[in-house]
Amino acid sequence: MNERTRPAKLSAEERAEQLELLRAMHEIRFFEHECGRLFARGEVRGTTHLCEGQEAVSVGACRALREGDSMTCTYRGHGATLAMGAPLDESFGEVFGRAPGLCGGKGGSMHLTDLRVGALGSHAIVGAHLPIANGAAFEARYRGTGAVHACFFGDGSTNIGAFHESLNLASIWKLPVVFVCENNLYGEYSPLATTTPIERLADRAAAYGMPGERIDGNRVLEVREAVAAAVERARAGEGPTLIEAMTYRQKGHSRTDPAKYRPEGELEEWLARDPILLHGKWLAEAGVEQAEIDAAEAAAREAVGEALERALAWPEPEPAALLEDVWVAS
Amino acid sequence: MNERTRPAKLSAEERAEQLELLRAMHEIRFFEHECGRLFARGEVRGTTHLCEGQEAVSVGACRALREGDSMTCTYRGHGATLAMGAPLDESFGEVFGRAPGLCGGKGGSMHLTDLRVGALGSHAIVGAHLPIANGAAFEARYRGTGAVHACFFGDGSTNIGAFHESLNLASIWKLPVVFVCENNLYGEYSPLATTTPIERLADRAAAYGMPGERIDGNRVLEVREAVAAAVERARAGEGPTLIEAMTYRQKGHSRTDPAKYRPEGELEEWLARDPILLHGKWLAEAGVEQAEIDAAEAAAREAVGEALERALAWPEPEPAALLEDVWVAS
Amino acid sequence: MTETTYKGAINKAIVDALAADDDVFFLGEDVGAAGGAFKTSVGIQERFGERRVLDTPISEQAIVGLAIGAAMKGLRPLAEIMFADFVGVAFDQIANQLAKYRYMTGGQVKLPVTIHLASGGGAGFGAQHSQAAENWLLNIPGLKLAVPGTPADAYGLMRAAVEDDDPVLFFEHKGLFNVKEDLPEEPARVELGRAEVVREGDAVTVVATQLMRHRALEAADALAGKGIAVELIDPRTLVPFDFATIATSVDRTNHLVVVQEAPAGGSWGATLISRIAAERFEMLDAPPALVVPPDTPVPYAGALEAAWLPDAEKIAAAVEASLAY
Amino acid sequence: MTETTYKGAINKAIVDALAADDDVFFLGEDVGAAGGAFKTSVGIQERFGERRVLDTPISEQAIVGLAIGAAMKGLRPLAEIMFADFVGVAFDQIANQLAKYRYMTGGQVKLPVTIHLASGGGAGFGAQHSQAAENWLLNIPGLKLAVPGTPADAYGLMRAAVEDDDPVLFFEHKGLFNVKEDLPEEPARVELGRAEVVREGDAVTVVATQLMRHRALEAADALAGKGIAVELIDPRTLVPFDFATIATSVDRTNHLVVVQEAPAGGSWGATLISRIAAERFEMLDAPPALVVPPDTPVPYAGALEAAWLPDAEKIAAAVEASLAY
Ligand SMILES: Cc1ncc(C[n+]2csc(CCOP(=O)(O)OP(=O)(O)O)c2C)c(N)n1
Ligand SMILES: Cc1ncc(C[n+]2csc(CCOP(=O)(O)OP(=O)(O)O)c2C)c(N)n1
Ligand SMILES: [Mg+2]
Ligand SMILES: [Mg+2]
Repeated sequence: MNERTRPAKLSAEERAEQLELLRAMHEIRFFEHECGRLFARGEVRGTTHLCEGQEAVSVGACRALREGDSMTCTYRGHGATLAMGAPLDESFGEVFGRAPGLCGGKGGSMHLTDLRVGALGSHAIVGAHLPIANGAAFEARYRGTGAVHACFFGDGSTNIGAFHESLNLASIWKLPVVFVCENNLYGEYSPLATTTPIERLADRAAAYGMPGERIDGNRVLEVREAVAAAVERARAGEGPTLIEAMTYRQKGHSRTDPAKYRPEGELEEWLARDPILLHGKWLAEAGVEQAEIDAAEAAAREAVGEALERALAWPEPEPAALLEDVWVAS
Repeated sequence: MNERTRPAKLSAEERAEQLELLRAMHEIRFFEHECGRLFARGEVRGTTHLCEGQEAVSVGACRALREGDSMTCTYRGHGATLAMGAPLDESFGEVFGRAPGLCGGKGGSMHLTDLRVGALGSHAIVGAHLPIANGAAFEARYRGTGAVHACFFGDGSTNIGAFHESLNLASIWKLPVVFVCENNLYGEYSPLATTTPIERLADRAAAYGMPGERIDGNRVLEVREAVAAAVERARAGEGPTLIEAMTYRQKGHSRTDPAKYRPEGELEEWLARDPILLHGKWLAEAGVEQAEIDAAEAAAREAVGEALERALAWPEPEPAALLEDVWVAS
Repeated sequence: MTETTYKGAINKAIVDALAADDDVFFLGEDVGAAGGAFKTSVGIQERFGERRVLDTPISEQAIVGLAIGAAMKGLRPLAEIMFADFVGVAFDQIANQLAKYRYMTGGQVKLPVTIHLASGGGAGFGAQHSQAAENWLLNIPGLKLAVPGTPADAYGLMRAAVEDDDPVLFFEHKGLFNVKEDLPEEPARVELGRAEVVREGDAVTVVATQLMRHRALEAADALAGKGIAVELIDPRTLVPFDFATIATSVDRTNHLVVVQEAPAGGSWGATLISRIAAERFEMLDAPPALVVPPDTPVPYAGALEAAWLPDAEKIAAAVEASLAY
Repeated sequence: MTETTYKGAINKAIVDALAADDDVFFLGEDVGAAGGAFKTSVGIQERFGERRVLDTPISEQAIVGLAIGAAMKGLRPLAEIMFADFVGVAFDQIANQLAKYRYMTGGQVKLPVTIHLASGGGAGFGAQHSQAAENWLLNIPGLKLAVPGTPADAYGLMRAAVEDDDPVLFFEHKGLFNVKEDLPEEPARVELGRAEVVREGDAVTVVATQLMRHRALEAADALAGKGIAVELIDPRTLVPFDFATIATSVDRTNHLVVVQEAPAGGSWGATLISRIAAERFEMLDAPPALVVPPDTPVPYAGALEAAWLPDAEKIAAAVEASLAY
């Protein structure tokens, strides 16, 4: 924990802000619990990839953005999309393939997108959104809007060609983009060391003349501070940053993966460093009452429950929707 | 010039060897002069990319290999293919699209290939042969042949995805491959600094946990020494190396490029450091007689002249060849 | 005979191919320690070790390129690309290198590369994980394309693919992994370029592969109840393509219905119909019909995806329309 | 009216598109300072500056992806991929992102992206630089494909492409760069999806694009000498496809010959013929014919490449065979 994120006496405003971070992480956690549960019940089709354990990266990074900024992420994108402010019910609706879902039910769990809040899309081809992230950042520079783009991806994604092309271009053009690598130690079932010859992915930034920083991705404040600094740099026209947030995927890769490949004790160690737990402790140490901490959790639980109920009552898309949205003009 | 490549008193054998390097560079130079001349006469179709000024990289690197080793290169591949030992006449034949050409006239200037000498192919899609180079190296390791593969590519190619994927995989699997980046300062018409945010491409090796070295690519002995060391490392099972050979493309990118984008004086500076000139001086300093130096040049000129005559007399492929070589089995 | 799933048949074919020839090796993302994203390679690395069964980084260009280079030097690589949709990221290697390399070098190299990929829709994987991507590769001479629809064909075509001296892309349909069939201890190879007459009939020739073959069979059952005898043919490979078997059938039935799970544009079905129209013009008593999904990406929602994919009802209707013509 | 080359028309269209709308920007390898590998963009960066005309690294995935992201935020990117064959390295971005993004998000985004690429053979560029790669993209709903054959169409389709709210891939044929035509100061837009009847006739409908359109015209001239009136139609865009104009023509001529410079498998010509066979079955007096190169990569040697590409003679022979049927 660095200086800036050590608990201190909090003002009322600060307390509210910190509790809100906790609430946001709980919201994602509860949302995903329901996704898991409803997958087993057959309401979620295909597959779903939970970010349980990584909520501090989603919340910390997205809360370092301001209105007008934007974000792209992966199939493991529930957390980031919700952290940007996508409505819970419409997010559920999309995961269940319902007409009022974020994408009218056409995208699904892997493709949550909400342009209203700057969530430009969850992408299911590894690395494919990094070039697109540059485009969003380019628009900001082109029009001089001052907006910044945050792009989330995993450790395993740093080995695909699109990663390389994107970081290179972002740097040479000094695009206002922050690359947030969520190093959760695995790409699908492969530990990083079996696929990647270096240990610190942040070091790859040097190949692009870009700052790279490794941070504790399970501490929401550390994430927020680091991303905020990178965002500031980007806004100032100084170009992109690569942030490697160390975190852990508490569940398997997708809903069909029991994650038996984990070394013994690893999960337990990381559970002890669960981001919600850590921020709860931080709050307690900063003198926030347990009741307030519990209230944040309860609020999240309730919001998720209500949203779920609404979404489950929504209809599937009408057949006519099948042919819509291919073209704007035809 | 480093210690190992400083001229000293040469034995007869050493003298012959050094003169042979000079002859090999001359051979490439004369070969390409003819390609340029015959392009203007319409004997070469489409386009052709000359490596004039870069001959020391081709010769120095390929002469660090031994029988059984192999090589892949780019559309700018005359030099490397000849340096591996491809016959001059069949190489001309291929450039002119004649039936006895290396590839039966089906490949052309951009695709010279001669499996007999380990020249596995000249590739015209930027970066596309780097993954293939890994495959050749993989075979050596798989079968334990001890062979090494050398892969040539340009500075501009280090920004394409395939470069990244290939160096990463080569390193994590410790494949016996040497990546030889010919930094000739330009990718087509773009100076490196306009496309690449770092100046030393050898530094990109660090992103793959691989040694990277920048060398003077216009000194044939320096190239040979550096590549030999990397080859030794590869043969010993220690994995790949990235070598950045600084050199200069004395002609335009392709036959239609007058290269007007060069800063004034740049070409002249590099002409003064022409690799053939430099090695000639080195020989003279090492006490080799001018007559011997001239004889190496004359031998190359003569060989090229004879080969050209033969190749120009060769017929175009028969129409039946059109349908051959798609399948082995059908 | 052992009851074997499509998935199990693929596993067995890979095992047998590795056992038969030390020049065969197998690489891909999570094919080793994890046994494959679809569990088609469970136990294979345990048996053959890390020398021959290799987990790769997420680098499809590097995977395909490595297979090409190794094949040039005489090995017989079997590579896995997890979802067929991901051929997109390795498309240059497949279209511009793998398919052309032999021709470009005047036959200097042979490229016995097999790539296997999971294709097809119906399972709710969304637009980027559900495509019949074999249709993206039809205009690229130099690639053989296998599209097995049964456990026996999965086994037989995989063995044939690995033993073939040319590049073969082997598409396994995700919707068929649990389809079962009794297979002998040593199932037969299936020759590339030989169609199977799945069901004989003289009323109409229906051509379909993979999931659509099964749906066409359903339709044929239903139509049999109405006294309509469908001849169902599964080409099993799209390149080489067994045109003769289909043409001979059309000569008899004088009706052709082609069913596929990809839109019409640039598809194998359209290619087949254009050739039948050119070469069997006089034999047709009705316009050749192509039963296809609409021109849209694959939607996620269950109701939409079900509507997108041709089903037995639509196939039967196309057959009846052809006969009623 | 000014005599304008195909190349000049492209240049003018890009200039006019940039002048018309500040949301349009133009990026690609060497499109700026160097004026383009084919000199189609000479002078454009000088006029519009480095903010709007950008030289990129050799990173086609990054180029296409940047265009997608910028379009999502409301810009109208025009990207250049130098040779059409290089769509291979950006195929995922084009097939899985650009084509599907609007659909996958339920219409949240529009993607007014134009990509222009130099395609086609005949110039001795060899197997990796000569392909009619538009045929690789036909089975991917969500992409519009323009294939201009004249300076007027090059101008008109480029303007329409940039102004269209959907993704358009604009293929310019390398063999046509120096074709000339008189163009007005402000040449017309050409609507996407509208074929041109290049020459009227009642004997046979010939459909061809780009280089083949010109060769078909040559064939039509020769045939006119024999009293055969060819109706030559250039669809100009492959998606959307103006089926009606061709079908109407076939209704009159009862003969169809399609000419293309790509092999048959998965091609636009095969797609057209399969649809004509299905929808105009009764109107055909002879089998629809597809004139195509053989199933091989493009060879380098002059004699071989000339034999590979359909020429006027082969086209005329196909027309005569159709009429003699
Ligand atoms: C191009 C491509 N290759 C393979 C896959 C299959 N795949 C999906 S997720 C994944 C692992 C990604 O790992 P990482 O980047 O670390 O992200 P995480 O899942 O850990 O969040 C793989 C290989 C894919 N979707 N796209
Ligand atoms: C994927 C791809 N993009 C673009 C091109 C066009 N192109 C051919 S050579 C070249 C420049 C390559 O520069 P560099 O790697 O420095 O090699 P050099 O030509 O200097 O030897 C480009 C852009 C190509 N052949 N392939
Ligand atoms: Mg990961
Ligand atoms: Mg260069």
